[in-house]
Amino acid sequence: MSQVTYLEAIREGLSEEMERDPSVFLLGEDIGAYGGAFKVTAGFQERFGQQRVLDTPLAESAILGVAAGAALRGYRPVAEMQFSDFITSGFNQLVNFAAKTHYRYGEPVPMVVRCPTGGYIHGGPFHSQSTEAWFFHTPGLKLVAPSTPADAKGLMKAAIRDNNPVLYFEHKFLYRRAKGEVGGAEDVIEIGKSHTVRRGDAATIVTYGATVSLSVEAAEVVARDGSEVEVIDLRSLQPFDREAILESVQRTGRLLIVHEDTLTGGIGGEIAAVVSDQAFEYLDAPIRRVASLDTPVPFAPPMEEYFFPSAPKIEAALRELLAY
Amino acid sequence: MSQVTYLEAIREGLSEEMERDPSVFLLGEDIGAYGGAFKVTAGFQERFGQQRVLDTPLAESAILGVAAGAALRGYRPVAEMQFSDFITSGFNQLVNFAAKTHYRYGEPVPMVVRCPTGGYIHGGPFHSQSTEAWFFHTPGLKLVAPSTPADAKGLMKAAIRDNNPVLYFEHKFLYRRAKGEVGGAEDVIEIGKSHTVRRGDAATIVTYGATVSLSVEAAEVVARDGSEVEVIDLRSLQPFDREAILESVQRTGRLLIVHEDTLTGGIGGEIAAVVSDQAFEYLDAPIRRVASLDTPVPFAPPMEEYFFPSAPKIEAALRELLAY
Amino acid sequence: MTDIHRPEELIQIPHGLGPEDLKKLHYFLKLTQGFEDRLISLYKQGKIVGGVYTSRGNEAVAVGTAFALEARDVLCPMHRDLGAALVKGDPLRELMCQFLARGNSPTRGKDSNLHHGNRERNTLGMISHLGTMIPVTVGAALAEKMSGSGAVALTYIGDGGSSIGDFHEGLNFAAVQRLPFILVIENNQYAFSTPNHMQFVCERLADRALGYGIPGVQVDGTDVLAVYQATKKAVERGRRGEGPTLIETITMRLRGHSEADNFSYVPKELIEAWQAKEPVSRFENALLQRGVLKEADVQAIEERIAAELEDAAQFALDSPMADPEEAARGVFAP
Amino acid sequence: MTDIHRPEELIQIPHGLGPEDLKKLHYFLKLTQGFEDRLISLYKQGKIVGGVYTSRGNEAVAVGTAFALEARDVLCPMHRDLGAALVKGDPLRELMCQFLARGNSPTRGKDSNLHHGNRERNTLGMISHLGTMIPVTVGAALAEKMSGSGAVALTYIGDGGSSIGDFHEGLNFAAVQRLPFILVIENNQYAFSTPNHMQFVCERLADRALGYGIPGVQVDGTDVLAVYQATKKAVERGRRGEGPTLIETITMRLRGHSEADNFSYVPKELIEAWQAKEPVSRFENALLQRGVLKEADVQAIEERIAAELEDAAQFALDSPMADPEEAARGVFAP
Ligand SMILES: Cc1ncc(C[n+]2csc(CCOP(=O)(O)OP(=O)(O)O)c2C)c(N)n1
Ligand SMILES: Cc1ncc(C[n+]2csc(CCOP(=O)(O)OP(=O)(O)O)c2C)c(N)n1
Ligand SMILES: [Mg+2]
Ligand SMILES: [Mg+2]
Repeated sequence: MSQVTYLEAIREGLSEEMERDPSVFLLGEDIGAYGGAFKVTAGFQERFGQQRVLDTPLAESAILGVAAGAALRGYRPVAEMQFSDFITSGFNQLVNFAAKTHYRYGEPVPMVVRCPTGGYIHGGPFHSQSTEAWFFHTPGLKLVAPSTPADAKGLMKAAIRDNNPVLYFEHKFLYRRAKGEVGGAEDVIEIGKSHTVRRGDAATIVTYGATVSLSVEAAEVVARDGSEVEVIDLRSLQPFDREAILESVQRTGRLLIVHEDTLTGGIGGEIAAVVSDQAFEYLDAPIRRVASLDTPVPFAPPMEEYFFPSAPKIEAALRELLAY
Repeated sequence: MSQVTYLEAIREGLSEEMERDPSVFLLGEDIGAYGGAFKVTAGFQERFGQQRVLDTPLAESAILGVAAGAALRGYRPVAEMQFSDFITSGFNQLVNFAAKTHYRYGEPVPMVVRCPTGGYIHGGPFHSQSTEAWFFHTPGLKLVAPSTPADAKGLMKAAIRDNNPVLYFEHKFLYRRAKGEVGGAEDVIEIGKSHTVRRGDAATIVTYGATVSLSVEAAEVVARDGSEVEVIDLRSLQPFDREAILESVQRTGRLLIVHEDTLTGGIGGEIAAVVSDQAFEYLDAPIRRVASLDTPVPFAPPMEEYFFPSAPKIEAALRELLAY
Repeated sequence: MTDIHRPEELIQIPHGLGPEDLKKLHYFLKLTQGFEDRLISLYKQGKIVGGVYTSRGNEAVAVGTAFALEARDVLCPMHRDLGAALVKGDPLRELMCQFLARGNSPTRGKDSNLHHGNRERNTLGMISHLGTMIPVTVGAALAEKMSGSGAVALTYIGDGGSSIGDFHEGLNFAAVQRLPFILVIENNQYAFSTPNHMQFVCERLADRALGYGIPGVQVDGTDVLAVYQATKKAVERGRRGEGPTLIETITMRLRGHSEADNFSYVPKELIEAWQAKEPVSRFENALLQRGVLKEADVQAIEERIAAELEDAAQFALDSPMADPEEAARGVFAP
Repeated sequence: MTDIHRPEELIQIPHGLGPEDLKKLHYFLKLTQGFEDRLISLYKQGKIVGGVYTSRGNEAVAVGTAFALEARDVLCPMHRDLGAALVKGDPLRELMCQFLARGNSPTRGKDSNLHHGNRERNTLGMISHLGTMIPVTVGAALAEKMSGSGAVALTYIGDGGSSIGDFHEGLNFAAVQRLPFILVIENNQYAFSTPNHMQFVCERLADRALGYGIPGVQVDGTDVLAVYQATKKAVERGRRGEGPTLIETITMRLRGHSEADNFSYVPKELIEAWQAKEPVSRFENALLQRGVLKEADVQAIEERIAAELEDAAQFALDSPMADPEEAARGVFAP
């Protein structure tokens, strides 16, 4: 198979599903003729027509509410947020309507919300945010966050085929930097299953998104000194793969959670809580977390670098954990 | 001092601060002539005039944005959400404007958002939600959640006098049920300080809001069998009192976190993570949590009861924890 | 629109509506009223948990709009639109179970009031957050347009709800996409305790249509036939693919916001003035005057409705609540 | 408003503006243009991190509106309103440091572009989320009304931003409270790649004012004096306590959405048609025709501006970035 970028993988996932299922359609700002702010849907309107690649007014609440309404009526909309930051302008539609409808009266709302997420791109406070934790805490929503082209494609298929609202966090930093092979038309990656990208028994790193490669990088540096660290890429955040995390920690006895999102109230807290409850006897050291500072995302590069997790920061935390 | 209800205590806190500081004003839906859906501001408009007790159109984003704008211009607005559930309709104003402005250009946004919160009142999915965790994860916001009349009054004063956006979670179930003495005009309760409502060395319960009394109830039942359980009422959620929690857990070696909010991604996860990191050596048992189910809040009483934490559920978890 | 101060004014019977239609409309108006009488008494007996919001004053809007729809059309009733749910075919037993939060209700007791939807009946289930259902119903209209079903989608918003952002985003989206969407404003003078002059200062909410490039009409919300006609016109426009319509219905909320509200903030004279145009009796009198109905018919209808409601209420009261464990089920679709 | 297809049409000089005022306006228009030329070249040299959004085509709107305000008035410039920030008194060095994210910028490098505010200058700092600043600026107007300062508050929104809920909620709130608030729509035909016909289908965005019961005017956004006059009128209305005004300015975005956008989606003919009305040269020519300025004056002004910008750019380039640790500070006010 040929190497494609993470962005091309998303595009493949979208187009193959649109070919397969006529009920799938896209809506969002500037996604049609322009192909989207990041060109993910470039060429889609020519190929699938204006009706299935709908350019919308600048109105996130309308985009998300319209998607939910169309989903209730049998379609499978994929709504694009131009940046995941802007999802806050339509927040209510997701957390109160889309998330609660099946529970309330048993009808499915199969919709996908594409959220170009994260930083490391000098985007500043309003174009770099990680917005997953708000939705992680909202029962009724599923969340995926691929870190490789293969997962990006396979999870897009899973998200579109799922009968629930799925937030798809595609990382802007990875769009053109992550490259790799991808699966075929029916290679669907099950939502809820993690991927162990590195094996080891000295400690476990649980992470997702852009910090997966940074974690592997740190693990490899540490490996030179003989400690093999396991790195688990969650891929799915809601539901997340408790079994894989617990199995690994029971082997390693040490857990480091790494995420790009800010520390306090982030997903790492929940993972730490689950492990300290269910793998208590196996822990040989405190559970540690590496995450962003509890501040907005600063703009200037030196501050941005100081704000986000980095391989050296992860390495330092790992060494401390291993030395404990 | 005389006994007042939790609701009267909130009213006292508001009126005394309005007397003290002319820059304080209130805005919200039906808060004027009607006195608010829960009558918290009954009589305020007659007393302070229409300008300082502003009835607004039905528009949460406008209410919150207007409050932030007035705060930037030197006022101290107290905005009322008719139910904390409706804060989602103005979510963006809080998390992106109010929360990030001081960090961005150094000007304070002193505003209070009153959030009548929580369940146990047969309110169903849209009038019973606990919405604090979303904001707990948003740097730049402070959160308080009083459980007694004294705290309700003292924290209202602290919230109004604070130079930052403060979300004030007033529990609907406690409005007329919680009674007690309250402090005077200058009894301000520092934001960030917890209150240990029950002393004990067998285990620590960390909780807040409506589950404080349920936790004490459970602790007292357990005490009959000789185990004295410490109960810490956080009162402030952001910042929360790490020192008090760690000091207690270091003594008791056992931690049970109790909150009414749904389990996954709730504030309890963060507390568990902090303790398992910083008090690891002191833990004699896994950290346990009692919280609501990971579902929307069901309406019918039998399901509602099954959904929310209760004294018996807390007692059962405590006994398991003590027996560990 | 008709002058609200001329209640004696006769209701005009539009072409295309035969006596049977008129009797149906009358039946649904009476049924709405009777159902809510029953709800109020159940509420007073403490048999209903949570709040009861009646549609007193809004019956003609709910019934008249829904009556202009076909089965294939999508409808999202809001909290004053029991009559619309009835016209659209929600069975009385189901509705009664829903209000009593029974385990066999459409929401299995997980939600209450009119918060349920049904794919077969082409209804959408509202949430409490006002405005939310406008974009959602616009989405349904988009689906009907894409599928070429020829169906339209209709929902409601109050004078109060008209202030929220989703009103603007939803209407504009529907207008730009020329969707078969109808938004009915139920202007009943108050939003909870908030009078219109504190909610908006434009002359007519219908004028907001101009800002979206769509037709905006104002109609007497106490005249079920006027409401029906205005809606019918909007439906036909939608079916022709000409886009959405905004209909502002003018009426008065004749009871409290909920049964817990004594609405002492509403001037008594105002209530009295509007009582003269109480929509159900107004239509009934018109039909009696025109001889479409006789006193005896009215009595017969009332007896029929009483029996139907008795059956529904008993059925609901005899129905069990859901198992507590049901609370943990159904968050996600399989 | 003036017909955009008659660029030759003469600009009318309103009463109350003397030659000095006209020269000031001309200076600020040229300064805006010069500043952005500088930004573009710094961007091309890779000296600017993040995106650069110029106001090409919007200069007259930014400058003309801000010029109608007094120092006490509150202004919230948006992303096409560099000219407004300049008129309101933001020093060139400060602005240049802000665009270059230096540690001594108003946001200490924590944010960029025009995302800064200043209490002394009565400016509010925008966020990226469009619409958000409308309710916020309405809140500032409420504060001025409460304090009786007599000041007004003004902000902007684009043709695209006009579709978002906060546009509706903010304007309605201001109208109901009769606040001294002015909302200026910068209708420059495109929202990023989205043309107006896919954003709204009403004839004039200014007509939305009717739905709020406030005046709505449309003005040629390429004519700085027309913009000034319309704003002046709205300011006076606000000071008299008569409430808000909606002003729709019609112009054209003459460059890409950002410098990263080649705007190939815009028909070349459209750009050319509007180039004939390019706001800065249009005003300059008018002043030359009327003899308010001579060619020599223009040259002198250009030299002065070049020097000022050179100083500002050098100052900014020589200014250090903030310490990384600064990232951890200032989340909360003391
Ligand atoms: C977004 C939102 N804010 C507040 C509320 C609380 N609330 C419920 S009904 C109501 C008044 C609604 O008035 P209106 O829209 O005129 O409808 P009516 O009840 O008069 O028919 C309010 C404020 C809500 N349901 N949703
Ligand atoms: C709520 C929100 N959604 C999306 C965006 C992304 N975005 C930034 S500028 C822009 C286009 C704005 O167009 P317009 O309002 O017409 O202003 P212009 O740039 O044309 O002056 C978009 C979609 C945003 N900033 N805010
Ligand atoms: Mg109303
Ligand atoms: Mg534009």
